[in-house]
Amino acid sequence: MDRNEIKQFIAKRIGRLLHDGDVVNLGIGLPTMVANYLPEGANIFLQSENGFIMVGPAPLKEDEDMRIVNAGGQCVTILPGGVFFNSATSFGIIRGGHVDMTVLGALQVDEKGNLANWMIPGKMVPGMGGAMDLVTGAKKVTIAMEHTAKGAKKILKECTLPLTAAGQVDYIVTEMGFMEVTKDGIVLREINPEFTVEQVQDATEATLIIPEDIKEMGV
Amino acid sequence: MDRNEIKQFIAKRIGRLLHDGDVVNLGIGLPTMVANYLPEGANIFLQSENGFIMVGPAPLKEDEDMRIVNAGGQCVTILPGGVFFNSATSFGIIRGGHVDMTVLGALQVDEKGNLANWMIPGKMVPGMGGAMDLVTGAKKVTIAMEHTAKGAKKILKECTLPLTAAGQVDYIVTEMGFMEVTKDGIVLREINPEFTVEQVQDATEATLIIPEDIKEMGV
Amino acid sequence: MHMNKEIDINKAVDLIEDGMTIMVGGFLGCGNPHRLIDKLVEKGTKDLTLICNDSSFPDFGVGKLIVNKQIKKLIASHVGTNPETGRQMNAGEMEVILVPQGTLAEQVRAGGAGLGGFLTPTGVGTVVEEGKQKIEIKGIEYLLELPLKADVALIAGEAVDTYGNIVYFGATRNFNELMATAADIVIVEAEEVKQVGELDANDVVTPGIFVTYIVNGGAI
Amino acid sequence: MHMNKEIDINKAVDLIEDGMTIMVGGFLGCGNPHRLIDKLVEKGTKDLTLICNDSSFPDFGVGKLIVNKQIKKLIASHVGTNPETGRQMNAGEMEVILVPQGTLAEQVRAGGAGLGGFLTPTGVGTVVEEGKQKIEIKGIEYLLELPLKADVALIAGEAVDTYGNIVYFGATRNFNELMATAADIVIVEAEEVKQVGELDANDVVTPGIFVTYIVNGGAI
Repeated sequence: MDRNEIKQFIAKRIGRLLHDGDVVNLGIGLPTMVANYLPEGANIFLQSENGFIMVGPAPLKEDEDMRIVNAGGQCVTILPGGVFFNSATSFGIIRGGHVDMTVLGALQVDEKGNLANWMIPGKMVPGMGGAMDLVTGAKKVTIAMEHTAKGAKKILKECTLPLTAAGQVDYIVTEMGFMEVTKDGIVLREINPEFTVEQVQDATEATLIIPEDIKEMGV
Repeated sequence: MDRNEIKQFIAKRIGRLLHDGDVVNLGIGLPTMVANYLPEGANIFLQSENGFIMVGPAPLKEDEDMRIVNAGGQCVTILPGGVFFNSATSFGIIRGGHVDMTVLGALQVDEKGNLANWMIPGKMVPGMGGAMDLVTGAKKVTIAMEHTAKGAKKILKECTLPLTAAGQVDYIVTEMGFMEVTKDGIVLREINPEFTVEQVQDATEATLIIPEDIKEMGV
Repeated sequence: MHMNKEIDINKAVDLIEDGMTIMVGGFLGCGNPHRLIDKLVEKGTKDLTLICNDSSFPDFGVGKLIVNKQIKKLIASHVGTNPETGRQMNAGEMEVILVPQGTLAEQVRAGGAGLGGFLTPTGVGTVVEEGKQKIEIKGIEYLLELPLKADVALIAGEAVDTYGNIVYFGATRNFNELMATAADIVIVEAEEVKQVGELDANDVVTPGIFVTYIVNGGAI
Repeated sequence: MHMNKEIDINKAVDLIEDGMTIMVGGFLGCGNPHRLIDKLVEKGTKDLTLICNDSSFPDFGVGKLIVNKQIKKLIASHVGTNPETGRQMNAGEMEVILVPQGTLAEQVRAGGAGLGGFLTPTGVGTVVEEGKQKIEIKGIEYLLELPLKADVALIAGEAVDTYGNIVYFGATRNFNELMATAADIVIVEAEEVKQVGELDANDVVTPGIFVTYIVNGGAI
């Protein structure tokens, strides 16, 4: 798989985690691609933390309205039934547990469900934006990322970068597999048949729990 | 003065405390009558703590809309430029210092600016409603009441009833005079010429401070 | 299914079980969901904890629940307009917790917004501070007040689309907008049910994601 | 006079003095009051503390204030879209305090609503908790976050009547509604100025009592 195929593969698998009626917040980048793979016939309510619900697809160039942008600052649309609100209401929705799932990228994630995705000391300090609230408040937190970064492991025993939130991650989806963070550690629920369990473990610092009924990661 | 005249007299004096552009919350009963004596030409924004600003006069019977009531539950109107909002916003306005003056009645008020107006243990426990927030949050708190209750003194050295708020009262207006609560005690700024200073003091438990330039309480 | 939340009023009110905590929007009856309340009186569901601004009047809105002795515990800011509330309270038949109105509103909002509490100056130096943590910030004392949540919230909306987006009218909004965020099950009584897309996305006050079921009240 | 709050943009921006704390609504430039910002860049007022969700882009909205070196201290949730912010931060030329976006929104709201603070679970177990009081409520840890206020708030409104009642459009609402409650002087840049009574009392989002002055921006 090339990098684009990897991203599509990950986004597709996450799409299958969603249910009719779910309120979902998708981070920028890879997570946004999940919008292309929502379960058929299901109504998924995409929330944009800058202040609305029912994000629709990007408009045609000539229909762009700078007053309707997503959390990445890109012009989008709002679907019928969508609602605009202020940032306090938006984060009341998020922190109050009214978002069923948030999908975000990660720099590091560990077997305790800790997540680091907002800064690299001395290098990159973009700020946490809404990520800390999303990871703390959403009912389920799903990490969408490539399994390693230029060979460096990202799924660790313990994050070394400053955390975004402690113990909040539920699922990790990479091109290698679909993992669930449990109190016993990270369980490899599904594996991409292009890889062996050994290969996945070799690319992972945390010790993966391999269930007897491990499934093939279909999409 | 009969009781109605007394109330009108008090309401009129309080009307003169208001300035163009003031946001004002009037309690039920006597305080509501202040609305009839707003300074001419001034725009006073009356707030109703149940959720709107720019309370207008009662409508004709046939125009009554049960969806537009004041904090006393009576049908009123909203003036052009008025706005409806929820109770959290309403009390954000109140507690956040955006109300210039609140006018309320009192069971007791004392020389420290303490106010008791929400319960008599063992007798009457209606609840504080919005009074505690109003007295705590408004920039100026004005007490509108008859000077005594069936002969019993109400302006005390120290309140004996459960407090509505501690140290928040700014002005006390009765049929006898216009008083200001200062850190030194209660100053009788104006006196109704129908009474002597001695008579006002006799009707008051707190020791009144009588300034040299005490004025006649005009209306 | 999620997309049309309309439900029969009987089924809606049957979701409320004996002993549950309910929030009911409204202020002295204005903005009470009257049909839902009447149905709840008819059902006779009992031992309820009621969170409402007030107990209205004996024959109007939530006041009827008090008169019908369905309330075990009442959390409100004002009960003076319903003599039966005072009687039951003094007779020890019903527990009543009186809360400043602004604090009550903020507690409900905090419940819906996932806050663990908030600091308010209201009630400092009064009986309201009893049993509460006091925290001083920059020389000013505040009470730490905790959030409120409910099993079921009964909401009165003016126009409601089938997703549950709500527009309110006039002074009926009061606690409805807040309570719609703070309960596991949120039932809205709509004066008028609209199709999705009929309400302006800029004017909707309560996003439909908060609403579980809609009862079509029909125009008064 | 109180009844028509329109003022010339020069007079409005002159109210901002060197060293003041300003809040500016907007999210990556969407909902920034662009004309007020451009005028403030022109004036060159300096040593400002800026409270804004982000520092936008170098050539768009509040980002220009950073590039023009008018900001001494920035309180924001995200600065990644403006490289000049990172440069000044790393060079020690500007102090930057990064705050989770939901906490920032709530801090501004608390400032406007007279709350002494609030408890949020966001940031627990991260560097955000450094120096903050932690309070446990029912077994869950929260951070006590404090309110934010400003000397001047610069707000972008869509339709604004001469009392200052504001209606927003789309995603421009974001922090504008909150910041309009939390400053001593609130200046709103209106896309369109309306006469009193033209806006529906049920649809107005920011009551005019919060607004000090209106600058007529005219349609884009």
